[in-house]
Amino acid sequence: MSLVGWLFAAALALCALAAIGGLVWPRSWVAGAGTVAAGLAAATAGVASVVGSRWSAWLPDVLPLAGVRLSIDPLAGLFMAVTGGVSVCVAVYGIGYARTPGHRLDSRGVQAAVPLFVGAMVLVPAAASVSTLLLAWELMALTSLLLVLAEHRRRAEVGRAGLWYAVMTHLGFAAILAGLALFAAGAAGESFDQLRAAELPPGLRNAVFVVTLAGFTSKAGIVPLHVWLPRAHPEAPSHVSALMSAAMVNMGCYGIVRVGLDLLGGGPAWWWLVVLAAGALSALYGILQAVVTSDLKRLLAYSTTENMGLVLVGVGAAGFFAASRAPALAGLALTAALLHVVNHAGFKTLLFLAAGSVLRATGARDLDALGGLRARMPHTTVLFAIGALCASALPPGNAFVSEWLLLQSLIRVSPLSGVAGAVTMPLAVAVIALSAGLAVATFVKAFGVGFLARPRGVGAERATESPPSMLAGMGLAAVACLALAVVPALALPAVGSAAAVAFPQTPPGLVSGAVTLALAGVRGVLSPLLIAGSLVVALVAVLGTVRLLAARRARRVARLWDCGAGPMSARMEYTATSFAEPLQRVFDDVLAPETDVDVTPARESAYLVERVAFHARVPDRVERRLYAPLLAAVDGVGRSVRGLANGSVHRYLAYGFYALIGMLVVLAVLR
Amino acid sequence: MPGLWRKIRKTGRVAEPAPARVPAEVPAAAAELAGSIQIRHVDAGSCNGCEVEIGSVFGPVYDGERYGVRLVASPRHADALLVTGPVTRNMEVALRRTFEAVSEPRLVVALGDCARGCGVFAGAYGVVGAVGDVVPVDVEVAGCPPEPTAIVAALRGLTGR
Amino acid sequence: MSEGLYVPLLDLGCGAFLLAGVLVLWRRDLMAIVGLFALQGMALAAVVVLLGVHQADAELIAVGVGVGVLRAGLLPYLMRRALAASGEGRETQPLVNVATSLLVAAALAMLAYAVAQPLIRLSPTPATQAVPVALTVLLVGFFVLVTRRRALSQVVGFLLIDNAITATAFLTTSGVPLVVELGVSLDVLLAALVLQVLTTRMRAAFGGTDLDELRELHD
Amino acid sequence: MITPVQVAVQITVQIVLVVAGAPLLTGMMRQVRARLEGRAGAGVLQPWRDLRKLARKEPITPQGTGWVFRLAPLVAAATVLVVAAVVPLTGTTSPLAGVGDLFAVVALLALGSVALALGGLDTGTAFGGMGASREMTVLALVEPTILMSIFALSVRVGSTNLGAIVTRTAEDPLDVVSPVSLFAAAALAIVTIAETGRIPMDNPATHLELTMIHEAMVLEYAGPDLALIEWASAARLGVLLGLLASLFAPWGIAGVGAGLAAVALAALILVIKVAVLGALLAAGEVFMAKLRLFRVPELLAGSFLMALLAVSASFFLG
Repeated sequence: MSLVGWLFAAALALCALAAIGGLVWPRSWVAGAGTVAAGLAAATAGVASVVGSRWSAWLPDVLPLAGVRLSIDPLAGLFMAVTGGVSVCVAVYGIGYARTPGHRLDSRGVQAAVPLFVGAMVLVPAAASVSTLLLAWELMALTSLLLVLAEHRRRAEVGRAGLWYAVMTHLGFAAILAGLALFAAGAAGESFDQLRAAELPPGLRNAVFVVTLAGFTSKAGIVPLHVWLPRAHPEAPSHVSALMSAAMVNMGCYGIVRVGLDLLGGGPAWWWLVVLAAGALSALYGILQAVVTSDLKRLLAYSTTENMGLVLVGVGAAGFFAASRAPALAGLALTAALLHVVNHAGFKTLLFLAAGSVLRATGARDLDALGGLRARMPHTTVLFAIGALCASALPPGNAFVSEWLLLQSLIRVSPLSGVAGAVTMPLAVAVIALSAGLAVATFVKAFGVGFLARPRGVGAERATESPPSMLAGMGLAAVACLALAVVPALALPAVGSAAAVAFPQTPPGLVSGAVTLALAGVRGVLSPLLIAGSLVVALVAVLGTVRLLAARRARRVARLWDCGAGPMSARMEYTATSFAEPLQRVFDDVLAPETDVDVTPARESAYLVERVAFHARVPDRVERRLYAPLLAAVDGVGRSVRGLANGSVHRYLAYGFYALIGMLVVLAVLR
Repeated sequence: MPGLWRKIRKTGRVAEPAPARVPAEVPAAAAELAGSIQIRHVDAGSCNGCEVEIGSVFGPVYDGERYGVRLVASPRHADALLVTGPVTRNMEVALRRTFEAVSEPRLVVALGDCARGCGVFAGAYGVVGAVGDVVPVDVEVAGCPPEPTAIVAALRGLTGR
Repeated sequence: MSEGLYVPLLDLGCGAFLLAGVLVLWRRDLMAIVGLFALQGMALAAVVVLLGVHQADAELIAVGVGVGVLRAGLLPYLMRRALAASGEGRETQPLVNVATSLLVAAALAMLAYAVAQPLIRLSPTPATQAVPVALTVLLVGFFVLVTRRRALSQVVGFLLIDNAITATAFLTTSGVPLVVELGVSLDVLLAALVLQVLTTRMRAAFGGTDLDELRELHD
Repeated sequence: MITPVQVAVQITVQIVLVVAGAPLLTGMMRQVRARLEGRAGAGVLQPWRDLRKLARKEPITPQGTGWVFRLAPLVAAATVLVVAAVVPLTGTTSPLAGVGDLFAVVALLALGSVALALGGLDTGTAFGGMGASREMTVLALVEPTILMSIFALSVRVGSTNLGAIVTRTAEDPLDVVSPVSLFAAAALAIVTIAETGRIPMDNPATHLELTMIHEAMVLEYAGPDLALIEWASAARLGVLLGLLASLFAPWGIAGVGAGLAAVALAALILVIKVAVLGALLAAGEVFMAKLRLFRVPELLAGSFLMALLAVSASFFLG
């Protein structure tokens, strides 16, 4: 067994140990320490496999019938490393977070479920047969569902969110099961090697791709299958939200890359245009919802939809370029997409953990009730600021690098390659640009309204800084983000070799350079390190000049300029809702916000107003327009079917009898 | 658009030639500002007569801007307060706070007879007093309302241009 | 004329043609819309003359000049008169708001580009490569016709379609026969005259040419 | 080849030009406006006098604000400085060509806006929040136009490297009158106006808080902080106009390995080009009124259309 194998086995064993430890001895540091060790092992295993050491195994006795087939190639290694890294940060954070008074997160169930969830996520990319993948997938779904429901005794909404999540994730599972079963049936074997070698008829290939795509996109939170995400993420405990949002949704992307590009070996251009369109739609829709919502965790959840959308734009573009015989561009697009997966995992972990700290300290997720945390939680504020900078794709943040790479691959489409590319890629660039712009507005809102200025609510006023373990967890994520932002060359070779699994024929060295990123064949270069460096130099220069030329008078602290009126109260501050109002107005037709003005006239006269109530909310339009009618229809069917099952045993037996007769009749007619 | 262009061509320069500067003593604070004064206007209870004249000062004919004077929106951006009217009870605190909001070195110009000594409103029940009773005044401009030339001369005294 | 100058000038003419077309969606001021239409007429005439010069075809040059006189001179003049008589200044409430119209125009441009590709592949000359421009203007004209309320905007939409058809014809085959062109142009002229008379009458009778208001008369 | 000395010279020249010239550009534009309005104007040097005075004044930290408020002006000024060093203003080999391309320049300028918006939000006043909200709205809507214009410009060159784009245009002057360049120029001109807060997007001389975008964010700054912000917004305008000049009228720009004299000449020509552009912009402002805030998306949708047409023109017209 190679090093990768040992490490992988160690990671799984540690997860199991941590889970048992959590069950037996529910102290948060027991399971936490185990999970940290497991995460480290998984991350190292991933890195080792990306560097070039591969490992595969067949354990026929572990499961009846099929056995367990495992294999770790660089693509699997990349996702495993990301999961491991996220788990380390989350586990460190969780040690302190689980002790939050009143949240009951140090119960046996939660303590055991977190390591199991991590283990399942480590197992998914390592699976090398359909049955193993499905098993790991289901384990991941179940453990995450348990964790989402962790606080169901405290809040009623948790139950509803859990229901949505359970239904969506199992529908997705059913789709993946159906698709892969079709695939395995066509390929006469269920190991990935057999699937790769299979020659399927085009119709079957299309069916496999479309059905599995539906399943995987539901896990990745892609519109219109995203509805569970903005419900489950806010209601889950925050470190679980971080795990789900930074590690679990990635598995959806992994599935698409693995099945579509690796196992099916690419496909016709329309597959990938579908993927690209779904990605673009999610990117825009997700960020539009994020920019208008005032719930911090919901905002982050929608931002996940956006970022997964961007990843799928990259994956779709990669598949499309491969289908139109541009291997260099395909490799570049996939590299960009996978790098974005890594970057997103980094900043989303940080942001969700910071949101958890805020929630813990203030009891509020609503940005309109936050504010003023800069003075009360200085470290968390700085950490959230780093995360927000990275998430808004501005230099020197890490998402800027991956989005830059993605744009570089998209704008190099050749008009000669066909109409589809020439029409699609400009639109994709426009979508990415708009979502990047809106992401800036979103995170300025989240940081500016949530952390700066003065507290808008009692909770925010009483907030205190988080315990050291939570800060350490966030700090680890922040360091990872900054490292990826300034020296993306740390991750690029790994990402490149992962991309090479999907496109073995891509020329190597597409993106090269340690300090300055140079692209093969173009003069497009970017040096995140130099940008950050020159920014620092310029900052110092400006500061020095100011000190030198303008040091005549000491700085004075003065009252806020209140236009001469009385002191400004927190109610006069701009809220998140008012911040987003202009954008909500611009995108009125897309968002369809609901406003309700309720004027109560005074008793004496209809012209005197006693009270004006104003309600405004922006419902998820997809949910409202697509799911509500669907659910109503299902509900109606259920109601009408209820009459069939009245509890009479005779009736049930009669159904069986009718079915038997009916089948015999059909057979008689057909034969 | 062509119509506007023709009008601009036909009108030409409206600003009157700058009159000779009347030498006057410049407040110490103003000397440091060296040719650039940003003004925040505070109406402490004026009848709006002075405001009309201020409007003229920054119109094309007198063009106060050519002497380095500019009206700004925030006292933080300002060097001088241009206060008109007697200070009414409702504006007393506001005037004080506006003065505090201006960063050093700061100046106060009391514009018009009301600002200097309450004018016809002296002794009225709603009036606290002249501007000088509330904040320290550096320059006074007499008149009810003062002529734009007088205001321009006072402002030039501050900018030294 | 040298090829080196011909292609950029042709592209420039087509660019101006396209620009004037899409700007019609942007402006609300009816007078400005007429001005844009005149600009487009000029661009069209320039393109035709340029094609004539390039092919050393005197007849084509003459047709180009004729197109210019008609579409940049006479028609805008008539429309301005109609506008002055009607006293309506602005397209106040288009059925689709301006920002959305512009985005739709962007989509239409991409569509036109996509559908024109087979046509270009038939004979890839600089002139046929500009066919998507004409198609875009055609779609934009149709869109104007569908979404704008004022009678004059409708006329302009109709004329945009006509300009686009003429441009397509000249770009693909170097021109419809002169007789057809004359016939079409006279038709258009006639239509414009009739419209002018009608709008004047409607104005006198009902006090406005908002089409939605006019529909109420029918109901 | 490019020697370190040349790079140093070019960086110094560009930074000196931007640092010293930007306030003069603002002064010149105010002067043009004043003359067109029949006034005499305060003179081209007035912004420098204002800056000198602001530098001498007392800085103020309003109660309840913190490091974000203090840092914002510094970041705003620093981003402009970096951009001034990166873009090819005087020579086609942009001095720091390896640092970044057009995307990076755009993102750096956005970073400056974000810093000021956060500074505005940190005060917790209604005006600060309002300005920040509006600035971010405009920024978000401008982004697609910018990236599409970059796309259009990069198609011919196959690269988003600024130096490469400028070189190509300088070598082939007829490119400038191609529809691609014209559409992209129109789009980027609108973007420049939006990014620098000029009429018709925003009125830099307004006193009405409710109509403000940029000014509303900075209402709380005083003294040297305000000086930095004023300088940064002037320099932003200068750099963007210089970039427009380099992209669409690169004649006179120093080529690869040009000597000192060529760089000096290029600097002179750049000053003239930017002055002409600034004067045109200022003259245009006299003829226009500020748009209502909710008409701004129309203008930006229009500029997006231009940029998209530029892209499709670069595809179909070859």
